[in-house]
Amino acid sequence: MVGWTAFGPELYTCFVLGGVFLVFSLLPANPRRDYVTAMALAAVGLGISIAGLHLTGDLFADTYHVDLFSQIFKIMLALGLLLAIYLCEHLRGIAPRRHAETYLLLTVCTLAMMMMVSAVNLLTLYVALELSSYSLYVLVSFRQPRTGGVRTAVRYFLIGASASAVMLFGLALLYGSCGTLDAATLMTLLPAAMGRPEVITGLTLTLGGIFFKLALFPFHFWAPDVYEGAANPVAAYIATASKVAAIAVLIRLVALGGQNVLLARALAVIAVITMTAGNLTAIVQQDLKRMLAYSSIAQGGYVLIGILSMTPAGYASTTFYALVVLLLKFSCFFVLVKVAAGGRNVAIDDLAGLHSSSPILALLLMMALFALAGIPPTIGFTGKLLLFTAAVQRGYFVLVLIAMFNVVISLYYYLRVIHAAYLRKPPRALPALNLALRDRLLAGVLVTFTVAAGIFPAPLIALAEAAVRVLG
Amino acid sequence: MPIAYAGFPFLSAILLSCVIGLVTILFMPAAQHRRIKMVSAVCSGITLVISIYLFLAYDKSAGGLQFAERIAWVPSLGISYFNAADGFSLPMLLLTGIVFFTAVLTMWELETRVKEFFALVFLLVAGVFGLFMAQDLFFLFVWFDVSLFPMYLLIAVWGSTRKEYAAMKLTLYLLAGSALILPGIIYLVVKSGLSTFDMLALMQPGTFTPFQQKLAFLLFFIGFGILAGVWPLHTWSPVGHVAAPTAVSMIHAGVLMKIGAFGILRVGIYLCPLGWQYWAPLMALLATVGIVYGVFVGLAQTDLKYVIGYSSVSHMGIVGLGLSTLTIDGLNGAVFQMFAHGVMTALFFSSVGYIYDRTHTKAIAELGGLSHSMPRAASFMILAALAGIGVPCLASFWAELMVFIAAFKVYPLYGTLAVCALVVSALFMLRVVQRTCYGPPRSRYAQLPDVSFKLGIPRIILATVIITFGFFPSLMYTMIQTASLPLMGGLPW
Amino acid sequence: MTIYALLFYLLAAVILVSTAIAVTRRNLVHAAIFLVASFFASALLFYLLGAPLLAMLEIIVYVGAIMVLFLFVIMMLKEKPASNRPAARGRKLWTATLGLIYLLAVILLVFATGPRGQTPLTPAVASPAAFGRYLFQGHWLGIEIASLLLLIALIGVLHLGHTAARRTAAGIEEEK
Amino acid sequence: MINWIAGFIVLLIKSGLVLGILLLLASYLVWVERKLLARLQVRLGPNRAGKFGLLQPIADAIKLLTKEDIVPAAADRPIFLLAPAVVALTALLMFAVVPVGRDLVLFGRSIPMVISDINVALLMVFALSSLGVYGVALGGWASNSKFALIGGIRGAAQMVSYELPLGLSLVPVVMLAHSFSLVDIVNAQAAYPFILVQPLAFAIFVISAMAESKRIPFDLPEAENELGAGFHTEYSGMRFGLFFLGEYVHVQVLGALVSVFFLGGWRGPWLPGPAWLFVKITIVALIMIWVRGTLPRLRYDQLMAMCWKVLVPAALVNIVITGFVILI
Repeated sequence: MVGWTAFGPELYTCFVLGGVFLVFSLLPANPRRDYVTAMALAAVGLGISIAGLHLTGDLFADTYHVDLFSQIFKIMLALGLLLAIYLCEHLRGIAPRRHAETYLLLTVCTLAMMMMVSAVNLLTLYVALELSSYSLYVLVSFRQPRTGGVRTAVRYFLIGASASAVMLFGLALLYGSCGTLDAATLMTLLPAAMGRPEVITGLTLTLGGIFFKLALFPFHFWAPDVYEGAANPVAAYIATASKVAAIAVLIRLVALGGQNVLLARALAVIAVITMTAGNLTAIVQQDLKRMLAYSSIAQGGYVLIGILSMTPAGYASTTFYALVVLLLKFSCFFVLVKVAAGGRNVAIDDLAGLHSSSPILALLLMMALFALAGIPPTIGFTGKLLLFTAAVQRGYFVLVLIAMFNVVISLYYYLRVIHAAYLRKPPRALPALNLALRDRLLAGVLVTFTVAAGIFPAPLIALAEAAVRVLG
Repeated sequence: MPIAYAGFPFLSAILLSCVIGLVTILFMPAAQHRRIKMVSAVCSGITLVISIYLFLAYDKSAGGLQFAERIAWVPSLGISYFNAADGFSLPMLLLTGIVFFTAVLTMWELETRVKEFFALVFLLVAGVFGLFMAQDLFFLFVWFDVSLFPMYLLIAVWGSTRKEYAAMKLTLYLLAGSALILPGIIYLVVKSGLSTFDMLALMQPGTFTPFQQKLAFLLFFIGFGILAGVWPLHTWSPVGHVAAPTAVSMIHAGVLMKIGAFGILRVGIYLCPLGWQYWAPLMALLATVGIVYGVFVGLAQTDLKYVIGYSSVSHMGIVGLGLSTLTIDGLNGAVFQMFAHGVMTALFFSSVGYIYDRTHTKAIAELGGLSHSMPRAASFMILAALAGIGVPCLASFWAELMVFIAAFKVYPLYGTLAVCALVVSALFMLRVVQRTCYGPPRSRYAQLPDVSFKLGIPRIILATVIITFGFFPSLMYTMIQTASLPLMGGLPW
Repeated sequence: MTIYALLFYLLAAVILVSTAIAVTRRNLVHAAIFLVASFFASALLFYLLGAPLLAMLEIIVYVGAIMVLFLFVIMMLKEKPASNRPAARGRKLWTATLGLIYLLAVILLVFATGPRGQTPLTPAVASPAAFGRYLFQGHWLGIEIASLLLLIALIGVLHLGHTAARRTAAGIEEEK
Repeated sequence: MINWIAGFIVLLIKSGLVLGILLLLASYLVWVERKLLARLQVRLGPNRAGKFGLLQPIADAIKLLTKEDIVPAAADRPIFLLAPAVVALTALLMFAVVPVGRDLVLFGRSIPMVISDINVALLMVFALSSLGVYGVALGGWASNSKFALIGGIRGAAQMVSYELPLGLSLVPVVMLAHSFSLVDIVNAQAAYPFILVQPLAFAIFVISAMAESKRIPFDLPEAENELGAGFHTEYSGMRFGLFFLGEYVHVQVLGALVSVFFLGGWRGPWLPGPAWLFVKITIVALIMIWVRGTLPRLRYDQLMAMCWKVLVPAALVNIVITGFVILI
């Protein structure tokens, strides 16, 4: 059956990955076995997702749409899962007997996100969103010491629950005024109906649930606490794959409304507040993960700029930027996990002397941060250029100016990190970090890719443009 | 504008030479200082040789863009790798080659983190070269940022006085500049409706409305102006000069600040001539204030490097004044001044750097009588100071002369003020020279070695260049003329 | 006003009032009971709108299961006498502002949309079979996802419960 | 309009009849239980009031009604007063959907022999039975006494847990009958009662139903050896009577439900419908009394383990098998 082939990556993730770890979680704990299996299976999963790039089809009574757009995001998600699992090698923040469950939850979360990017019925989308959120709540609560993890998870859950309540209310309004939650039908109905207040309120509130995932104002408060309170690989996963999925959904939802000025204005306001608040607060952070969290918030603001252009170019640039966020945030967390002794959190000052203890990590960190700040010739710059070009094409020149000044602010705290890594003397001489060859290799690949994709972005851009063409 | 495509990609060869140097150094063991320096010298030498060759090989009678090379890069966005050189960029390329080569030689004695130092310098210079030859806005901006970022580490790691503060301030200031330039570029590209970053295509008259030109020019003027040290956005510059290690100061003051002025010229003036015309009075005002301010603040300084730093502000003011006159003479003078000031200031910093390395002080009050203990070092410094004053038969004399002639025609008041300020600057430069090089010899400096032959090479090269172009200004003048005449002739007013 | 409209507004009023009482009670059990009343009225509202199945499910799931568990927990925790200290003023202000904004928005929405929504919801008596067919044919992916969601929630609850059990055990040992 | 009024009158009559019979039966069920238990324990049981003690229920009622109604000082008064009513009310209301016989034709008008035939009747039974929890839990809590509270908590946990197998065991029945309506379910058993095809579901249902009714061996909420009288320790007079009444009405309702779901309801040869139903209810009730007299009380963890580890999985397996068979 053709239909089931199109569902291949999800089926694999669900039954093979999920099934194996469901079984493992019932067996006695064996972290090594779990890690190796997870790596192998996730790598195969990535392969399957890549193989499924050109699948298309409508499944499940047209609530599920497989197209190039969704498949590209699924590849990114599979990659995010693989990378997040890669970081779990020692996984000291989580008790050994929870490791299998950790992989299970990561897998289920990825599965949920894959469904999010393909779901074209808003109800399915909502349930998938909830599934991914709940997996993350539980993952966050696994962090040791238990009390800390649980407290963070509860806080995360409370904000998440209110965001999803807001989203549900929005969905109710949309359904009430349009009589359907099917994306294709909404696409024909909404542009004409966008003048009606209940419709625009409904769409905005619906977006609220995504704002939570992407940590945009006013649902951004959770990010720093959760990043800080979650185990490092989990935080990495939240910062990478989770964002990618949220971006995909946001694109799909906003694309529903056609080109609506009112909505664009609302998004513009949110973008400005989000990035300014994120960047300004990041300056005073001492904990690296908190800083990364605020920087993620700010990145969310930039993402919004691309989306609110509401043009194919804007969506394409956002798609491109999703990859940028995925790779760069992962690079930062990769360094963080390797530096963090015993799986604890890392203060910016702890990076002192990184330059001498591990030059390759220091280089990776610097490249990632410069790229996040949008310095050429990195992939981050290309991403920002695309975003801003799309926005200026629609006349949001002032917004771009504000965003650029935010970039300058962000550079200040990125430089603080680089300063710590390259210039600060450690309080006592640090032993050289013994990185495995594969770690060094990965770091090298990441650095190379960051620069190379910045210099030769054409194929990636072409892919992103092809992806959004199917949005219609 | 006529374009002559190159048979051999000389311009890319310059960049490639930098990249090869960078990569080679990155893969060399950090302990092999001497080899790293050798590689640096060879690669920078190649860039110098190519840039000299290009300067001589440029067909002045044909004019226009020559040695062009072009590859489509991201076709969907209209980005192409497009390099070419004209009468404005060739002097800059030559300048960069000279300063780069001499800076590498000047740092021959460096011992700390040698590998990273030269790697970063190569990265920086690659950006500078790239910017001077880029004809595509995208690449121009990329090179612009590439040339800025190594500065942070270069100053923060190898610098001296308040280095971390200076590095952070410099980086943030310059990045704030690029925060204006990038939106400006995007704005122009989008508004042109051509969806191309190709400057030649965007340059066509009538592409932009007057309002668009005014807005974009303002963005470029401020954005690049920060880097060019335009008053009141110059404050990063003296601090940065002082904190930076010698070679970086040389590159920084000698080349990097020129990027700013060159950016205003290449992007602002070429693409937004109406904006240039509109904002010229403001440019003139700021430039004059900069000249006067630089001189008087320089008077009050007690630190040798601060003196040069503020004199740089003043000299870059002259460039700005030249650009703001909207005349051929002004343009010629401005570009000539960029070249002359680059070489002169590089010499100045390298001699001061030598003195600092030996005496471990930059305070004017603590120095004195150096001409007794190290006569060669003192003479390089005196030559640089004289060039800075604008003594005839040295390169900067001609540059300043042309600018002032043009300024007197267009802005008599500003011109007068600037000339008066220059007279004052002559006084204070001479005072500095007198305090440091003459006077009673200090016993504690008596035993210090003079500039050795090896360390003297870069300084001799710089001095030679200053004197050569002082005696034969037409070498430079005719070159610049090939670009400034068509520019002024093709303008819409 | 038809009798249905009358009943509708009556039930709506009951829901509003009982929910309002529920959120203002300091006694948690009382709050829970008023919430139960609110659910009850919602169920009746469903019934009124022609969805008896939903009405029953609302009672079984919300009243019969969820609220009982709430009550169970409240009773187990032996609810401490609520302190009479008023909440921090900042928090009060914040909450009040949000509430006011919401209220204003809703009022605006009500007046802006007019008495009837543009898409008339045709009242239909949905038989359980029809409802089931609609749900499981049109939305079965969503249901599968929801079942996964429950699995995940179960893992989370087990984890949390385990934590609590361990802590109590440790506490008892410490006391010894 | 006439139609409507007539229907309303018929409804009132039906409700009144059912209510009266139920209450009467409840009181005599108490008598039967006391007599039967006594016999099982080789005693006589009540035998002073009237012949064979037949007037004992009336004496008890008078006693309860005239006793002082004590509300403990520390009790939560409104809830304390409300709780017994909830128990009795939910038990009584469940009977509203139980069909007692074939449609009656009176004056050319067909009168269904059920108070209310709604298409989600089965769910309504569950809804009401889940509401019954509140009576127990709140009664226990509102008394503000340790024993009552423990009883209430036990009751809540037990009833919520056993609702699950109770509901799951009925899924096959619904699958077979294609309807939630009890009338339809009874009609579906015209050929044969479901007990023949669903013996496992029957067993699960009966066990869970007994647990729902909190009777021995599942009477932990009121285990007198440990808790005094559990959740109704503090109740006296008619409020206690309401709990008491609720329990016995519940027994009858369960008997009715067992017969409706598995024993063919009012269907049966020779006798009229209501009589068959009465017989079946009586048999179930007698069995429950018999069990009470025979089995010891479970431990609490055994109670829970049986629910979650035995009954629920068994019921799920049963559903799967039934579905499989139906599909084939």
